[in-house]
Amino acid sequence: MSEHDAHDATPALGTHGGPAGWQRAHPDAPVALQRNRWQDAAWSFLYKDDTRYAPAPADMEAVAQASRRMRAGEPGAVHGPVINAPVWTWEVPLYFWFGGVATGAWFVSVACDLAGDHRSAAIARRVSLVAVAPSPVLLIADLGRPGRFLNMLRIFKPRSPMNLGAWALVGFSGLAAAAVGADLLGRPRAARAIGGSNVVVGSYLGSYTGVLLATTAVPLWARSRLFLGPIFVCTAAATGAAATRLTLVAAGLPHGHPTRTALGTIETGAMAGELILSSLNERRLGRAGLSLEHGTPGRLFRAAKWGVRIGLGLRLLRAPLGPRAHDVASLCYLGAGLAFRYAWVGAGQVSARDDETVARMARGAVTFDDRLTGGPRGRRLASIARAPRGAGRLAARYPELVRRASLRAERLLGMSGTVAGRRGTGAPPTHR
Amino acid sequence: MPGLGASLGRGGATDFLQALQHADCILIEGSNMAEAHPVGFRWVMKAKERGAKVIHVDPRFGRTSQLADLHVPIRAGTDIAFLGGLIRHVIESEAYFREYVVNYTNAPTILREDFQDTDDLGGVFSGFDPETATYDTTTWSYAGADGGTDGSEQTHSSQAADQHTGAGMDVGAAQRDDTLRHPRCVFQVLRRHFARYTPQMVQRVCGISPEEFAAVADALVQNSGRERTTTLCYAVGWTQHTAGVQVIRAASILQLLLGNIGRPGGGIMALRGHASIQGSTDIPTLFDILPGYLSMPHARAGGVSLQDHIDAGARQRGWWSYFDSYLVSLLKAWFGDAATADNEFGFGHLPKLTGNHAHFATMLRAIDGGLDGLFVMGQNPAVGSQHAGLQRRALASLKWLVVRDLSEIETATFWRDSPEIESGELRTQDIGTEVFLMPAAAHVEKEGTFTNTQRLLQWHDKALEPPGDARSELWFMHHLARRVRAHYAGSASKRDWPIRNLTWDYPEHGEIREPDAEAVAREINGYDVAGGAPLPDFTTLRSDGSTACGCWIYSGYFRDGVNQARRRDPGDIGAPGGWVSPEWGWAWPLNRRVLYNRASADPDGRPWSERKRYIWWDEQQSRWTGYDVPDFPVDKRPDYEASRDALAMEAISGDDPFIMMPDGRAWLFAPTGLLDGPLPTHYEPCESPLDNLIHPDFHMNPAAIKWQRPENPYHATGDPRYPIVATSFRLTEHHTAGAMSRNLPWLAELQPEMFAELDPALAADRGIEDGGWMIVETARGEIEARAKVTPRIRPLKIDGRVVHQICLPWHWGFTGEVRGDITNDLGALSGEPNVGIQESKAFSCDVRAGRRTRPSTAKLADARLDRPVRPDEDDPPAEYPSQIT
Amino acid sequence: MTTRAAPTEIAIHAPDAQRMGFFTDTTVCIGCKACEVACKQWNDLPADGSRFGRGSSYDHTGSLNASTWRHVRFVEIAEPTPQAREDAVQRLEAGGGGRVPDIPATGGGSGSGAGDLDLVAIASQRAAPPGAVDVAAAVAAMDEWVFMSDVCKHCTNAGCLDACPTGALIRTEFETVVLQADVCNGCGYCVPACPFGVVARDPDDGRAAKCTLCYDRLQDGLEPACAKSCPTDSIQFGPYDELVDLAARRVGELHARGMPDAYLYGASDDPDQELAGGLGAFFLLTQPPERYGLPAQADSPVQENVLPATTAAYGAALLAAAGAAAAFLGAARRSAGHGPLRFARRRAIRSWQR
Amino acid sequence: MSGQDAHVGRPGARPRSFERARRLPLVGRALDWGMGPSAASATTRNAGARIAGLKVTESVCPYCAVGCSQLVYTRGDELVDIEGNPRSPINQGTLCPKGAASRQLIDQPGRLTKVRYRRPGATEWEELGLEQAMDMIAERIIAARENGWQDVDRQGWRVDRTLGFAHLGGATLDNEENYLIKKLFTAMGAIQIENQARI
Repeated sequence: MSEHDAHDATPALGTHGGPAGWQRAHPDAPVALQRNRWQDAAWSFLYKDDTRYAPAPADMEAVAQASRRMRAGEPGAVHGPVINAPVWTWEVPLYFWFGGVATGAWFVSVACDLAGDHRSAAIARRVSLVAVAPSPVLLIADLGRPGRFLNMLRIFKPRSPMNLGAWALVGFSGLAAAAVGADLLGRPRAARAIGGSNVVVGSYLGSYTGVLLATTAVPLWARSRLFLGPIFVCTAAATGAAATRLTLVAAGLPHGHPTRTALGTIETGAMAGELILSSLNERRLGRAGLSLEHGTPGRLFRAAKWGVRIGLGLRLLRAPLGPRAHDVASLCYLGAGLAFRYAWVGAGQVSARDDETVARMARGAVTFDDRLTGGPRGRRLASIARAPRGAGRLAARYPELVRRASLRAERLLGMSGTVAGRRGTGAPPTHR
Repeated sequence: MPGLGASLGRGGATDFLQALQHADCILIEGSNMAEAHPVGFRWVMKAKERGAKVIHVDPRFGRTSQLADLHVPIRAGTDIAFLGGLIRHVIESEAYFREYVVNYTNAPTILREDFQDTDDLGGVFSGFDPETATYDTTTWSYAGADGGTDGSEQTHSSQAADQHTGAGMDVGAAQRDDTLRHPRCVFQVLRRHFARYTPQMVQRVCGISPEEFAAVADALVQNSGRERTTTLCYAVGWTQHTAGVQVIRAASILQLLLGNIGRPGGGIMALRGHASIQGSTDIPTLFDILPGYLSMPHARAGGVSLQDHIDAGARQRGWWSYFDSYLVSLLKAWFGDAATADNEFGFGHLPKLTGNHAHFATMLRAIDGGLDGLFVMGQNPAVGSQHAGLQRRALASLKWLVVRDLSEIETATFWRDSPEIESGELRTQDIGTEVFLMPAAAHVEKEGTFTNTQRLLQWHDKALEPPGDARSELWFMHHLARRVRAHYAGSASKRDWPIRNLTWDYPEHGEIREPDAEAVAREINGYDVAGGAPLPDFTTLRSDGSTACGCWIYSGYFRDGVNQARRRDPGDIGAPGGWVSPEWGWAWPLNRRVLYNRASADPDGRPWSERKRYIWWDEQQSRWTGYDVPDFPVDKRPDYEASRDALAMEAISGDDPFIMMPDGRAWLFAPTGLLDGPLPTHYEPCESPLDNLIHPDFHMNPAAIKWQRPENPYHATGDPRYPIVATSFRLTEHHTAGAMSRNLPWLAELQPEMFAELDPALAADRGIEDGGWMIVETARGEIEARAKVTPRIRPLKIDGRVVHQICLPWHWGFTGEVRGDITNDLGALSGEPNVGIQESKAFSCDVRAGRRTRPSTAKLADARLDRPVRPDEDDPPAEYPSQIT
Repeated sequence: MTTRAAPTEIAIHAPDAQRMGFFTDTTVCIGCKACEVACKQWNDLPADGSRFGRGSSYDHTGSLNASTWRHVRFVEIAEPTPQAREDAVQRLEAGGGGRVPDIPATGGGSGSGAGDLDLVAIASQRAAPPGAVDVAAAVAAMDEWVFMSDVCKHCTNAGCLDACPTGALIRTEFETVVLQADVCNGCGYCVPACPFGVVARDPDDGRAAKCTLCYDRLQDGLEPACAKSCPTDSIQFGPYDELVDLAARRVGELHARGMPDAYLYGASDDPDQELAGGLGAFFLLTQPPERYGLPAQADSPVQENVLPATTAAYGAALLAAAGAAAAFLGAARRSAGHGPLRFARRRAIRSWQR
Repeated sequence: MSGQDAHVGRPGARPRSFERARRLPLVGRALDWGMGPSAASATTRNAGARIAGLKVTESVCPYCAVGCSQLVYTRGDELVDIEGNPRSPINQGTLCPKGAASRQLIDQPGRLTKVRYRRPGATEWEELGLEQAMDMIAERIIAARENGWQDVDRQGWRVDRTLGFAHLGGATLDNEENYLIKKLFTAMGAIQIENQARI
């Protein structure tokens, strides 16, 4: 018997997954021997006026003060778990990746159309349609109750990124299919028109995945909220361009064609952007970014970055190495994009289990910009959308702040190796 | 509970749970109330929020301590020393409630000249016979009162025979000194007796600092008196000791000195651990008493007649003067028309006792091959009884065993997976015990009454049919009786007379032929033999055979043919006194909720204070009235003066609130009724790492029962191999031996494993890690447990040395959803002299890190090789230690 | 006093319904776990096993999850600050003094024979070796055993409710947040969207599940199962406004009794400081929130982040689309212009468009 | 709640950006789309306590001795719910974890419904009919009674008893059951009748 065996107490009573039936045994009958309108609760209350439980009206200011005082400052010992880790499995990052490829390819198709390369545009549309095709499958496979996928479309709820994302997926797929259909039916103008309008939907499909992660309580994701969307868009553009490029090359797009050049520029630019944004973000994250450095997510993250670097290097060296080197670079980008997605999702799960970071985030002291901006008002979450005083000036100075933060982060990391480590160990827990 | 019985008159909690809310101070000691009685603790919390001070004295900082205002750690098994210190404090600081003490207790009564206290004799009272380790109690009597109990006839096992009765003592001739100055008056004897129990001594014995002691003492004193009351709450942490009864006695003395008995928010709250454990002593499944605390007859030369038994049991004065009516009515209930005055109502056919036939003695008999069969109903001795390893070996020696329970408990499967099988000491194929495991009905599948801790009888209705072949015990006994009676129907043998003539005509109903529980209840309540009408209460019982009553103290619970225990009207809780809710269920005796409540009024019948108003004399109506049923003749004027030669209830004056006692007073000093001394004295537990500092010559209670047998080895005092004090406790999440909780996944998951709580210093010393494994070892066995290293357990500094304590829950066994080692494998059989209760709340042990490498009880495997074969006589030898080494 | 949810957020309208909630007062909690079991009993939830944990005191079920909707936390050793630990060492070495309950070996008396307390020797090894028991730390934490019955907070700004893509999570007429098991498709988004770690997805069933504040019982005027069972009324159920008033009075009373650390978690603060806009189930605590596994501050992550994150993301996407277009147009212009490779490019374009 | 108004409108207290966005005319409403009545399912709209209209029986908790009153809701022979009886002045509707779990005590895994019988020396249980088991037990108790019978003890004093069989248990049984145990066994001459603990 291992030291901490779990005990499986096979359920004798009870069903998983929800409250017992909410149906009255007899629709119109009352509950016997219980008084209605919560009268029993009032009657049986122990600390009535004959006690000194809560005798006098309170000084509300003192009550509020006590609450704020106990919630301010350093958190001290944290007895987790504080939040639950996301339950998403391997399908989700893959879906993100496919969605990104589809979006990126669609952007490319529209650009091709604009540049007058309609043949490439039509192929790009098909790439996009093929890339979006597995997305619903993956999304459904990840559901706890796949049969209820359509419940996503039961309502239209702009507040929920996932709901909008589901609608966007449906809309995008539909429009993409329509555009490809138009292509096949020989209606290029219609296809172009549909393609143009689908950019609006596609822009959401390609970016909402970052929003989806950012709108959670997971420190890594929440505190990257301004970066995640752009990073994911970069990945989408790069992978979409790379996929399209490889398809076009396979279809015979000759070397030297401007589309091929443009695609190379897009994937390189986007990937470089992604690398820069990621590094910048990683450094400003401070303690919250630890989960990107350790364990499997850390390895994936490093692999992705190396993939990007290799791709960039190959592209720079394509003159001596020949055009095939560029194709390898495209493959590197595709692989790196996939690794980035897995790294981000996986690191979020680790981050959610890092109780101390969660606690520190709630106390408004986790990333470096928290400290530089003096922390949010009232120790609120730094990332709250309420603009602090002087938000305009802050916005103007934000890049500078991030730069300084990064420098500071590097110094700190260089000195101690960790940032505000978990009681000296530095590593976030990998299991609970 | 003779501790309460010998002090106050009745062996039941003097109080009820809702009354706790009116306490001004609550001392919880020997109980882990918040964990073992969470709903009862509701009323402690209410009291606390009403301003009461809650004090918890316990070795372990538990969930009760967390809610208490003050937690005082104490060394397990030293409660008498602590309570004795409090008694001394109350006396010496003159903080006692003088008017109450003088009028309501026997403090002024003058004792015989030849009484000698422990101080005079170095640790024992006069009358001690070292040969038999028993007392002759003659000298403990009041001066002038002739007779007294014939101590020479007492044995350990006759326990209850005289404990409530004080038979033969003529208290009418007793003298009193109301100034309390007479050197031989009880008060002065008490003062001298407890003079040794100074705060310094308390510190040396219990490990309680003088500051902590003073904090408790001040709280008790400040919250007692006319205006305020203090309640004591206890459970088996006080009783399961070789001096357990005397702990309760000490608590009674303290409460009487403070004037807290019989008053709202006062009293002594005995917290029972099983739904109807009070009921199972009222209607006893105990060997030495008959229903209603009537003593079982004892064999004597020339036989014992009904009159002999009545003479031995009845008192001339007080309520026990009606002993004969109760006994005869019981015999009429059992033997019906066959019971006549001519045949002594069948009394002669009752089996007679000659010694100790309690649980442990019986199991030892079984080991020796002297017992054929055993019925176990709703109990799990293979886990829950002291020295469980010995219990299981006893089960293996039976010819047959009938176990009735809801699930497959350890007692039923000992032949398959007990530690003894694992160790190879026993082989399944060699165990000849035939086992019947009978499925039992649960509480919602049958109807009947529980008697809860506050002596409250509550009827539970039947909601469901039991599943399959599950049946109630009522069904089982009824249909067993049917078969047995059929077998003996034609017998002419004298020995079969009781079976042939047993009244047994309970109507059956339903498909499964369930006997009618209400019919049984009516018999318990009693009826008029001629007309069959239910009796209104026990005052109508007669000794001429015209009434029948199965349990006199329950008489009245079917008053007017209405099931009083089934009443469910809480009343208006908010009205003055409405919190008593007298229409909810029915409390014995006569639906009195606070016992001895005459004492809530002063001798003139006025409430001691407006704040503590409860029962008072209403001059206009010329009767006692109040919120409760008066525990007093309702029309006896407070100024009634009993003449010296009055008998029965006539002898109880209008200001004598303790009507069960022959002198109408509570007994600070118990001249009769106890076998180990008239006053509580500190003795060390049977197994202790420390010497008795108060009476060095007598380590443990000299009258306690010990079984010196190879399978029951004891630790010597101060044995360096066993330097640690262990105590056991209950968790909220489990129930007793776990049969009703370990199988329930909802509960099992809350506390999945056996653990031991120990202090960080001990853990550091032994290299034990929190959450890791550790072994607890005694001479009987070794068990493994998870270590819960916690600052909540504190080492104590006792007389210059550090004493570590460990605390063990005892809910796990080898079957069920969650399993673990059995705490009771550690303990030895021992017995309190009055009731024979075991000492499971304090024993010595050792701990080490790691897991055990052999089954828990393997170390005793060899001890049994030289056991005797079937004994030639009935009683196993109980050897009494005269000197403790 | 709290930001009340606008009526459009309420999915079920009832004419005289008002906000109902829980007030959990940990100062009267006895840690009995009746709430945990009563909840499972009423909602027919299975036991889900447990493990005996290191340092988890009497808590073996860990945390709230899909089949544990009430969970009692036990905090036994609240790791002391270095200063508190140092004080404890000092007290030990002094062999007495200080507050009586704080001395591990009581009965020692002041100043006498402190040297023979082996405790001191152990405690004085100020930095305990790894794995060993830190006695001094334990002493400093001696009486800090706290119990707290955790539950869904029924936030005013509920992250799970905002996140739910299917509408399975709704706000009811009692302004509680209820998960409709017949709608949920198990997308799992609500799990990380809860800043309190309440919602979880059942691994066997696939749906998310959490406390409904006994929505079915409320319909028939019954108290929620946990509040009903609570032996010491630590869990109090009632109209939200009344509960907040009572709770604030309670805090005032505890302050007056010399417990300045008593505070409300989730109610009575300034509206803009309120946790998640105010918690429908709020708590009276005496230790910093992290001791109980609670965040010091929280809001619906969706409400906090969705606007800026979407703006940034969508903006970046449009930028990317524009960038793609620019890249193409740039490439096209270059191919149209002069240069050594322009003929090759034109050849390529012609061959491709053929 | 007079004291609280002071906080509202405090300088610096501004609604959060989300709240501001939500309050924007026209477009702000979109943030509440999908959260109204359309989200509620039919089950939710018709929700109610499943014990409404069920038969109720009043019982008493079988665990400790406090005597908490329980309400037992049943549908025919199906046990649906056990909860505290709010009318009881003792527990006022509350229960401890054991009392709250008592439905599982009835429907526990491994609840016995058939007699199990183990022959001497056997390694396994066998199943036995109830009537047969009762007959066998009656035979054995009679034999044990006769085997252990004593008219007089070693000193020659009359005892009229049997030491052949003993009984243990009773603290969780009903008084009526204990009464029959004591009555029958005493009439049979047994004296070794004991229960859970001797207090």
